[in-house]
Amino acid sequence: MPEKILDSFTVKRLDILDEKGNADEALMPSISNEDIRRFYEMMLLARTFDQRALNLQREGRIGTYASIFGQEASQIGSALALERTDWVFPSFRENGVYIALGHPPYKILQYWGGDERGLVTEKGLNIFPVCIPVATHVPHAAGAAMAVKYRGDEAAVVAYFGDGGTSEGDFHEGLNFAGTFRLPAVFICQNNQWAISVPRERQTAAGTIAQKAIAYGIEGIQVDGNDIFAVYKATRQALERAKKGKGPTLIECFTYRMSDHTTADDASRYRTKEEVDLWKSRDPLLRLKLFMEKKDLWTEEYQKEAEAKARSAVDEAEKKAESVERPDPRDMFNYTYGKLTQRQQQELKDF
Amino acid sequence: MPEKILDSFTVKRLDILDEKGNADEALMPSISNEDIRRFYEMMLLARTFDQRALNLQREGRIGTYASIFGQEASQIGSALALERTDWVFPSFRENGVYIALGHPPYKILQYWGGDERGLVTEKGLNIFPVCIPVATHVPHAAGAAMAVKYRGDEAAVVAYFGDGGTSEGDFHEGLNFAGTFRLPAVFICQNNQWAISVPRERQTAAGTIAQKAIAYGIEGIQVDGNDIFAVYKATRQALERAKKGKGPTLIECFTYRMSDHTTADDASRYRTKEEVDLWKSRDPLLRLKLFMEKKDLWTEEYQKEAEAKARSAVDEAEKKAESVERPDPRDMFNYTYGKLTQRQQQELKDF
Amino acid sequence: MPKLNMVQAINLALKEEMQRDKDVVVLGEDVGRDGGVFRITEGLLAQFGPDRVVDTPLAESVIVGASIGMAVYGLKPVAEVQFEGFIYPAVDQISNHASRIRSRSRGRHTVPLVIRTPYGVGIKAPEHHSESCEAIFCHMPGIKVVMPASPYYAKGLLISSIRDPDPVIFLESTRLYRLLREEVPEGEYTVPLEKARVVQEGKDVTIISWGFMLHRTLEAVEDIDAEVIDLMTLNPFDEETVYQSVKKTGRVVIVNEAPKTGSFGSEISASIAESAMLYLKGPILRVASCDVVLPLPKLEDYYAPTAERIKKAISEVMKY
Amino acid sequence: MPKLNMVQAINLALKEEMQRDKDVVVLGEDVGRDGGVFRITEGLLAQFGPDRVVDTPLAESVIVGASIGMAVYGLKPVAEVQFEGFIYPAVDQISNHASRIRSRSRGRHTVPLVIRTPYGVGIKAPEHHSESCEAIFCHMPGIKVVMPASPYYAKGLLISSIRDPDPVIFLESTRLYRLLREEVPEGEYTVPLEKARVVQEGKDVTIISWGFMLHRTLEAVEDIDAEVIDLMTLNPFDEETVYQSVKKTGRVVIVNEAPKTGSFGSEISASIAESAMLYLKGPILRVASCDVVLPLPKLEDYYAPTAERIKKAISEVMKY
Ligand SMILES: Cc1ncc(C[n+]2csc(CCOP(=O)(O)OP(=O)(O)O)c2C)c(N)n1
Ligand SMILES: Cc1ncc(C[n+]2csc(CCOP(=O)(O)OP(=O)(O)O)c2C)c(N)n1
Ligand SMILES: [Mg+2]
Ligand SMILES: [Mg+2]
Repeated sequence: MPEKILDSFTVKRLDILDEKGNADEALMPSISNEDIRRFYEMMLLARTFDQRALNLQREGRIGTYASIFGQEASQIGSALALERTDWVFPSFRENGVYIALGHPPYKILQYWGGDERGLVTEKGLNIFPVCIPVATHVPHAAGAAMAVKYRGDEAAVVAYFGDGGTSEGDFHEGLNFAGTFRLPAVFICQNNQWAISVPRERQTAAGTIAQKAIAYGIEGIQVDGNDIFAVYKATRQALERAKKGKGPTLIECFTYRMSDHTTADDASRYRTKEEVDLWKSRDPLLRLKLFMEKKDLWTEEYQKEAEAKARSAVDEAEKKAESVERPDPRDMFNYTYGKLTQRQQQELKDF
Repeated sequence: MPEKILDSFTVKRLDILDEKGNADEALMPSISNEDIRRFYEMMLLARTFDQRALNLQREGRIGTYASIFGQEASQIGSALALERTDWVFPSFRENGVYIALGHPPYKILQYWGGDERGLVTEKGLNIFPVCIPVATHVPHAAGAAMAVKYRGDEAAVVAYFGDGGTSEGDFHEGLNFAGTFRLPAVFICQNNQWAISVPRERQTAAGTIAQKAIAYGIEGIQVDGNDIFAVYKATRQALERAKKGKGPTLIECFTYRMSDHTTADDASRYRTKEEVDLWKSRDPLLRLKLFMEKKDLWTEEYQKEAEAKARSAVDEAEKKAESVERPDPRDMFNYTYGKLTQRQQQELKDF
Repeated sequence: MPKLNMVQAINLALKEEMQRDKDVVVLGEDVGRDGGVFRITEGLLAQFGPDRVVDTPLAESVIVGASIGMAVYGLKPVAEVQFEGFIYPAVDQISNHASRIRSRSRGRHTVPLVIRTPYGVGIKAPEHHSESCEAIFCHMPGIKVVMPASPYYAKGLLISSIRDPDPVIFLESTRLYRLLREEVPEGEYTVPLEKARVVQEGKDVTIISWGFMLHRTLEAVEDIDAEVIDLMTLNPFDEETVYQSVKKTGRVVIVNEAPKTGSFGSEISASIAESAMLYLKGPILRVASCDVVLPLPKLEDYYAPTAERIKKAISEVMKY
Repeated sequence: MPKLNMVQAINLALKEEMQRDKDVVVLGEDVGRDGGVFRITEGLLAQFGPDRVVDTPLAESVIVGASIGMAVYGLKPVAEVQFEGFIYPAVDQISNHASRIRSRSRGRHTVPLVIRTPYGVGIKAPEHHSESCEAIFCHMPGIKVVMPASPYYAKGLLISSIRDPDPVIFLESTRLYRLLREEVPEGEYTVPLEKARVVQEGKDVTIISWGFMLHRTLEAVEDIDAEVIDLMTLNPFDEETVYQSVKKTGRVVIVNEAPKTGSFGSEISASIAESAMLYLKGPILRVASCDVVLPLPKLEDYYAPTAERIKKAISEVMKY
């Protein structure tokens, strides 16, 4: 190769907790035992919620639903790394993030039941409404990060999206914008290996999603997305960098979508049982449980208690979601603009 | 750095002919003396045409015009590497490419004079119409390359765009598509350091445009864009790779826009004379002239003859462009659809 | 003759056209292995292989943009956009390119492209899955817009669209996909573009509609001597058929699923007000969705025209 | 009072609003150092610095998308899209997000955003530099569309747009930028959105127009007792003012620069045909651009409405 080398790059990967529950102590972030239990219980809650939501959909009590089964570590590990001042821009698959940040689970059911009010977060909880058009919220996150910087606020902005989302123009424009202005943003790609029926390798010829950071002159890293410690650590580091003015980071959480794409999908049409089984052994909850067991943080009894707690939270969410009064049809008029237009007044009159 | 390294990449740069006219013989592509003269004469023709077009604009005889001054090596070097079966997708600044490929210069004037017919290439010359919306033709090139592959044709597809164009979503989507399907496409970015008033460094935090190839898992290279040999060689290699099924290449031609952005622009508002002067010394024609002089391919007399030839070709183009009869207003109806609609028939009646 | 639903009819049209002409290729998100999220392309991958039934990366602008490149090169791509709510990223390619290349190249290049996409309310899908934004594309000279209302017409219109030398946006109501079955001949037949059809003759009022709303209209007119027109091709639309009917009945109701302001119903109304005004007995009424942000499923039923609302408009115009 | 052209009036509005409210920031391609390709933002960078006058990368979707994020965070961004022909990549952000966030969050989040962009024919610019596609945005509930016709109104409407809590598309005719000067007060004044103005009263015919076409209209009505309405805000438009005038004159001509089919003129016509039909003496005529692909400058003059074509339409309706 006779040409000059202008620059060189590497793509890094972070693994801390392996499938057998062994953690690399050198890499382990400092997390109290209490927090480790919190991580575990939150993943359990997310999974319990998710299974319930799938059931409710099957019974026709909510609409189409996108499961997070298998992605709990990616969602909970990253969400629990955030601070209250940070802003979050989710895609449609961040139910675990919502739960971890304290959005009441009944509202999540309300949203998937077809009611906008489920998206309304309490004041001080800055989660942008669910984004269904893939990757279109990445520019919003870049813009919010620009506002954070402009105001000089102590905050960072986090956007979540999938491997498929990285093919969209908005992913590119958003990351390039954030890179150009060194914005305090963290872009978390949950590479769950599939975009509906399209496998990761058919989404892009790049070997990793993380290397796409190179195109924007920003930090990029791949982490084991089923390893909650790795996800947590990478997110903390990225948030720190963001808040110190060191610019954005792209984190690829290498994980797997254990469920169908949504309840409207049938994944058996396009992927093998062997593949799914392989990933079952990499389960994020299982490996944290094994780790905790070794550390004497886990007992059968503890498990039962934790499950009961999760179940009762989800029971309550379900009950509450179903008891919410139906939305007022006039709300669709009331919230289109700040005030009703001449025409809307007429339409309401004829309503 | 405790994390594992998953992969590593380099960004290469190709320089062959330096500013003093010295060529690196080890890197020099095999080009006959005749061809070297052809390269030079074509650049001279392109520059002569360009200066004339600027004059015609000043005199109000054509409309807004985008100059190629300074980018002749990038345009001529790459265009002359193409074969007749290849397809070309230009942006709005590829007048040199058009000329090198044999599109009659009068038609280029006709187009910039506001007449669609200037875009009509002869059968067998496959240049897609000028693309003004930045980077939107990159997907077209990807699609044409997919058609080439589907048909099994012996051809490649080349798209030209600027450094600014790499920020657009369509650049990203097009390159990712081409990479995913390993399409026979070559993407030539003329990084002329400016997108109107925005300097390259404010367009992206990436150190080079070439490294953006890494995001798509495709080949990328930076070449000295004022070095016609380097441009030619890199384009040949990329075309070969494309035709051998080895997938697309992104070539960054590192060059400079010596003129204003277009005749509607005043570059002195946003850049320094020093910068322009620095690039003057890197002139692509000058260095080829010096090279040819050393090889006894250039004399004062030769220069005069070449200039005279170029001038007369441009004179002829100007005359022809001005003698073309005005377009028929009905053409705007005739070419909107394959046949007139009911409404258009009515509108034509009232015309 | 087999009775097919719209999914099957469209699938059949694609299959037959692909058999007939190897330049016809299908591309889009999940159209291959998965057979499309509505199974419209089911079986095509197995029959025609991955070079002709292409699962693309998730990127609508390049799906349409690449299709333009393919079409100019000589193929006849049929691109699928997964839902009409996701076509907006491709609006630039449609408006600035697909529509203009014939004109900009004075016929040297053409874009024989079909973009299929499901639209509309009725299946209580998540947000952005129920759009009906056809009006936007009807305002782009160079683009044709086709909206079939039943399996038979869907097949015939799709075949015509594929064979048309210009770009066609082909909009399929998700609600209609499996709502009704109809006799659909196997083998080649076409339904011409740019022609409306009189679904039922009548003399009291002309009702113009298309797609799913045609069925709401038909529900609404059971007791009325209404002339019902299925527009089928919206742009360019069949002015003659519309005006003839209006001249006969003197009363007009237009029903469309889009929010009223700026909808294509407004164009039809304005065209009538311009060209057949003197035959009108009363106002031209539009029944459309409310001028509000498309609600989530819980309020969906309040948003779009119902048979009741159509009936109300009819009784209103019948006063004149 | 200083006489300003529209460039200066808009510049002044931006300057004053930025002085008044530090949440107002300007972003777009070449808006900083270069002061915008039409010099609309001239001097702002020097006065307010690069954090408030932001030269962005060349990418319209993120210009609008990032502005949405900024607006939701609490700023009041004024984004510039360099020409309306380049707004299409941002249509997705406008339609799927800017317009819907208030509704989707039930008022928890709002998008106080202005998108300014130059539109229209008249300066013989290259391709894609002469669009007039306002109709597309008028079909997006949640979006407001404003099109000023003179310097005074441009300033007052822009200030109102910046202060409006909802997203506004603010369309500036390139032809008008330097065509006329008008007295424009310094300091704060607003022209309310959603209100049309009667530019000249008359009793024979109502002519409704906006932007540059208002001036062609005014040329055309010199010898006629016409009531001329400048719509100013297209969506939501001032139905009351329009219907009142129609009820008075009984005759209507609508003039707009977009190609006729699906243009916003069609909406106005349809609204009148629905709500004021009984007052009409004859057809509602639309004078619009031809339904063709926007031609290059050599044919531009044949494309858009001229005073002659407007006059012809007026004499046509005056027959009734
Ligand atoms: C712009 C757009 N195009 C298409 C869709 C339909 N769609 C919904 S999710 C999805 C796949 C997303 O894949 P990925 O980004 O990997 O996220 P995942 O679903 O795996 O979490 C598709 C195609 C959409 N929602 N938005
Ligand atoms: C989508 C789009 N946005 C904006 C413009 C206006 N514009 C024309 S050229 C240009 C800069 C292009 O810069 P670059 O891509 O570097 O190409 P160069 O002009 O330097 O050749 C801009 C902003 C456009 N033509 N298209
Ligand atoms: Mg995925
Ligand atoms: Mg440039």
